[in-house]
Amino acid sequence: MSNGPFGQKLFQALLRIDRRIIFLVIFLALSIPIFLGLRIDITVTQEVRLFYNSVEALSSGSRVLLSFDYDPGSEPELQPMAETGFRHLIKNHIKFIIMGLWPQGPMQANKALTRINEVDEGFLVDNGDTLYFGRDLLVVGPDTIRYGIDFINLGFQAGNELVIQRMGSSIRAAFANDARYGRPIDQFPIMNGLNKLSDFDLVINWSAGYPGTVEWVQFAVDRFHVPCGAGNTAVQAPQVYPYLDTGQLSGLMGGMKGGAEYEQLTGMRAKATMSMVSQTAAHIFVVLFIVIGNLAYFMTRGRKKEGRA
Amino acid sequence: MFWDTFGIWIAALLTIGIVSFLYRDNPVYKFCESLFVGISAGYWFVSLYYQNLLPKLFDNLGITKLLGLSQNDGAFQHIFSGHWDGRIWYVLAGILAIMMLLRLVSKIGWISRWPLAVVVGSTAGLYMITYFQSNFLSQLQNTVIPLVAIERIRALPSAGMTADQFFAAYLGNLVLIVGTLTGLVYFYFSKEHKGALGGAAKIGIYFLMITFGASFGYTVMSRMSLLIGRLYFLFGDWLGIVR
Amino acid sequence: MKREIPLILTAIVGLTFVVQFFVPHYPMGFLADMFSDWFSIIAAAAIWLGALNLMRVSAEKIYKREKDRFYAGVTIASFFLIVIIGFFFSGGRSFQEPGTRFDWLYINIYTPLMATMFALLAFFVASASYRAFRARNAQATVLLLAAFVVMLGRTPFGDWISNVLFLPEGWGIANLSNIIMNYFNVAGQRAIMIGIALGIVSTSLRIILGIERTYLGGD
Amino acid sequence: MQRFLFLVVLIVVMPLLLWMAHERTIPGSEFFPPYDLSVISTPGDTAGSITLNWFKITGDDDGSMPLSRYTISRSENVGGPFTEIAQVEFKLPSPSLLTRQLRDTTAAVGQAYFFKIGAEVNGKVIESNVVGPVVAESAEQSGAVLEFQEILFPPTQLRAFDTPNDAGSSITLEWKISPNDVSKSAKFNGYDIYRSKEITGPFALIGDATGGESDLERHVKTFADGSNMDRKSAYYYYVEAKWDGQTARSNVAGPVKAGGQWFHTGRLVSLVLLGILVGTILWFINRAKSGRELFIRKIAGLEAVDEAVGRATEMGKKVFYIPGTQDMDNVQTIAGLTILSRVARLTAEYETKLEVPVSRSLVMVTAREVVKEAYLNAGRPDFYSDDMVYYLTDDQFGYAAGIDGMVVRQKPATIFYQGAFYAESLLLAETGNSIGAIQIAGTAMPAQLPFFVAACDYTLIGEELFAASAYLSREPKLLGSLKGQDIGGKLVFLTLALIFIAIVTFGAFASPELVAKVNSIFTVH
Repeated sequence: MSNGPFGQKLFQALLRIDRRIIFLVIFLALSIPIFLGLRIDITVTQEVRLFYNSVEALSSGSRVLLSFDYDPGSEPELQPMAETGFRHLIKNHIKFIIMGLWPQGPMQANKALTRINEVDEGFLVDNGDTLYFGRDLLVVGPDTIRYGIDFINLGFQAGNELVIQRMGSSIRAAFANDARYGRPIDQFPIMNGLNKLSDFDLVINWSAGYPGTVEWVQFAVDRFHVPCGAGNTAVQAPQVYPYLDTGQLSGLMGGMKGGAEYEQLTGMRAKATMSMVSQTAAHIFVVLFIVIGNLAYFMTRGRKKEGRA
Repeated sequence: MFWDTFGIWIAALLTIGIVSFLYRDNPVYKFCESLFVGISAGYWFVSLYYQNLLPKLFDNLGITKLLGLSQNDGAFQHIFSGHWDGRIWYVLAGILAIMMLLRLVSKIGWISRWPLAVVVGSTAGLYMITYFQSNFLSQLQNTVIPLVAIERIRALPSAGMTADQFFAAYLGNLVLIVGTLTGLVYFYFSKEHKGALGGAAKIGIYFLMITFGASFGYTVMSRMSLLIGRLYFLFGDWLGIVR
Repeated sequence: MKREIPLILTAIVGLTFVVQFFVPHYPMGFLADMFSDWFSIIAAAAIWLGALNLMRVSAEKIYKREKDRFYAGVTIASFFLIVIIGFFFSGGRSFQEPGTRFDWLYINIYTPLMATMFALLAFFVASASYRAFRARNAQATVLLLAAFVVMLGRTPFGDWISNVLFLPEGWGIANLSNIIMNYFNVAGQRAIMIGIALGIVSTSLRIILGIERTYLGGD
Repeated sequence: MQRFLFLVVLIVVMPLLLWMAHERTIPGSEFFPPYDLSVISTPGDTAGSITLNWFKITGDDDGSMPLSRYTISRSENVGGPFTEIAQVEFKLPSPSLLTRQLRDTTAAVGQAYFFKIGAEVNGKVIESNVVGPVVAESAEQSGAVLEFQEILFPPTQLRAFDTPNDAGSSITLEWKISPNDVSKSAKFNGYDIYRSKEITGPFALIGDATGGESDLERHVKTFADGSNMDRKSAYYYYVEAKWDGQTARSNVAGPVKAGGQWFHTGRLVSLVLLGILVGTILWFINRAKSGRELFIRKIAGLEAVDEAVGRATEMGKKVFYIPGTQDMDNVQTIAGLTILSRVARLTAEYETKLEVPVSRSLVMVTAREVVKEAYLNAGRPDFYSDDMVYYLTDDQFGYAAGIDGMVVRQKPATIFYQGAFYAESLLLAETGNSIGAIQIAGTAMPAQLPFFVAACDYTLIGEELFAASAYLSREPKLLGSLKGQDIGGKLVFLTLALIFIAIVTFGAFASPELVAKVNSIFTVH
């Protein structure tokens, strides 16, 4: 490294660099990869593979409970997982029951379903019921699923872990009606013989905090012995890693990277995979910022008293 | 359909308005900021009414039933029909709430200290217990571990051991114990940090620094994802350039 | 009257919560639940004070023809817009259901503002790392290194560096990052948490005993 | 002498006290027989036989005691004499995971029998209770004799007791699971719980429970019944196992009444430790009142408060004070307001402008009281106005947006962040930093501390936030409580941790049970 007058000037300029240049670099680092459609290979971690396998192990016609425990704030991290999760289940002909321990959760589920649906115009009359595409009938790839038969939304229920506990002995005690039509859940064929938590073949939980995966493990898994897989925000994930070791969790995805690995496994590369390039680029730049900042700091140290940047 | 498209346009313009703050303060940001303050204050104003005041005060007492807004009996209806109902005590909460609003009348504004005292008292009592249990007692439990994880050492694979496994078996517990205890010594206020105490406190502060660095590093990823989410909204949902 | 009664109230309510923890018998649990509800009720009523204050401050700006008066008007208008729609045009209790007008405001105005403000953190995290993470002294260096390793360990970039450095499988930066997260970070967090618990117990005790009474103001 | 006594108490008496407090709190430690025998007439056997089923005892299930055996005895009278009819060796394979079975084909059809089992381990015999009478009946339809795996055995040893440590609204049932209740069984369909006020019935279905064990060691399932519980009545219960379209009923348990408890026994250890902490704090507060000098170490962030306000005065700029985004139901907010009191006093003395934007209405009310009082005490009530403290919005990001705007426009010289913060911490601190303000932060939110440390000049870390009021005011009572926190909290923690770490380290090599036991002392109930 040159330490001559020019170098000095450069480093001093770097020390006093305008924040907006950093902002611009980060903005470009994140947005350019979105347009380039680049892809990087990600090594799939064991915990995500476990999650994928536990879904693959279900036979077609199995029923899975999906609990949406997050709000729009965590959408960027969890929504891609939720969308891929839906696609994965639908492709394997697995039925799903949606609920939420967070008030905004079921709304996020609806949002994800709307997004993966491919036909949103037209309707069908069956047995006196008018079924609208995009609402009651969802078309995903070669499959068409129908509300009440292949999936149902039970909505939000207040009470945090107490809701899980109640579902352990009776689902109907926790959710009397479905969220979309407000009808008793017994009127929907999908609920036939589904009485309590242990009747589900798997519970999947998308979680951004409390109540979330910790509660599902402590109440659903430990007490009612139903297997549970989870997707968490990156900030939240370290708290639930210990449950993987003990086998209480049958799979875990953490943050966007977890989502990207899941997309890789299912072969349905979407948002999370595309975001990984942006994500990685941003990381590299943050690391570079730290390196440059320190380099400049050391090169100019002692020459000039540091001012407040 | 119109409202959906219109909504996306509004949302996109507001998104850009907030981001413009990064360049510098400007009228667009000022507009967004004022809108945000007004809308969110109003949002909470409405939500707190429907989620707290209405169910917890008016429903419990039966005022909504009196007004024909609810089918469920409250405390008043039960009491008038001759059954005791403990929810009648919520009348006191109503009175405290009114005392709070009396702040608007400057002469008797001091009466608002009564509800404030109830609030602060319950906070103090509740926090004292919950923090003692979950932060003190259970952390003590987590710290009382053997110096070496003997079972993990026995379970180590003979070949292909990873750094995590090695560390967890031989050094993990030791680091947890030393870090927790010296970190605690750093918070010791009533003795000067000299000698052995000073040495321990110094180790403690290094642990705190690692903690801060690690949490910072860990959070970066999550925060970047948030921005990516907004960018997809702008380029995808709004402009439709990427899908 | 002005100070004694509040102090007594604080003590009674505070002790109720402490006692109910050890005494499960009726009516302790009932009282504790009720006092928690009371807090929500008082806080929900108090927002009238806050909202009125916000309206008054904004109205004053308009009245005094300050240069920010247009923005003050925006605040007032948007507040009333959502309040009126929430109370009168969104179906009462089900005001948050999909499809209501309140929901439209929530999704198209409130959510983007909130999410974007949250997303600004990405920029600020970057500029803070550039500026603040300088190896000024030993402590700062340790902080910097920890952040560095954890950040690298969570991306493919870290794996790449591990390969370049010929680190053996299972002994790369990702593993180091795990060790820092699971042991060093946990130990530090614990020390902080225990300290906080002690601070809170002691502060709460002083509040209940009436030693700490700043919150009540003067006579 | 006093110090010596204190040390003895700390190192010897306290751990013992905890150990004893804990010993009394192990729930459900009543005698529970190691195995449980059920006898039924073999279904489907036209020749008539009796099938016995019992839980394996410890040592049988893992094959660790290959030379031991069960001896099965039979009698025609409940009082005996019992004659040995068979032996089952531990090492024999058994068709079921948890239990062993035997078929007594020597039983005469129509005769009532009583059975008991003895387990012989290391030369000692433990005997079960006597079970019966049971009559071997010949099945009417001729068919294959059912294999052991094809028979539904009932849940046994149902106990019903008042749920401990509750307000008196539930009764807990506990029963040994049916041997058919194995995990992932496709046939097993859970238990139904029946209840009645009379032993003779009628019993009504009050709930159901899934299969599986609540306690893996004792193979029991528990169920708490709190439905329409009448505290004055006594109840009887039985439990029915459902399996492959059949049901099998347990014994009837009862009578039992629900009642509340005056002390939560599981929280005795908490009470002892909290008592020590609170007692020490009170003792030091008392001692401080008598005028003893108490030392307190330097806290950099608080040393800087005067300087920071002074700088704002010199520059003729404002001081901003941000009390966090949480409401008064957070002790951090209250602690933050105590620091505000000190800051407000300084701004009053220096005649510097102070602004306190808040995000909760209750905080606004309180902060006004605090600031007003501080200005009064500084002798400057005329400088105070309610407008110094104003409400923005309850929303965390709305609040942050508002403050960021004000900060860049008004360019305060000094900004304080004291209280509870979430993700908005860095939004605020980075903006403050960009205008070159001196920033002093303090929070007990562990996740936000790194951001404040990175972007502010000084940061009060965790407990330092709570120590601030004592530090700033130097009031003896507050300093006393700080000293109490150190001795009754940190010193106690360190001592207990070191003593018990020594014990468990020893235990890790010698006895894993010791480790588990020590660990359970501090379990949070």
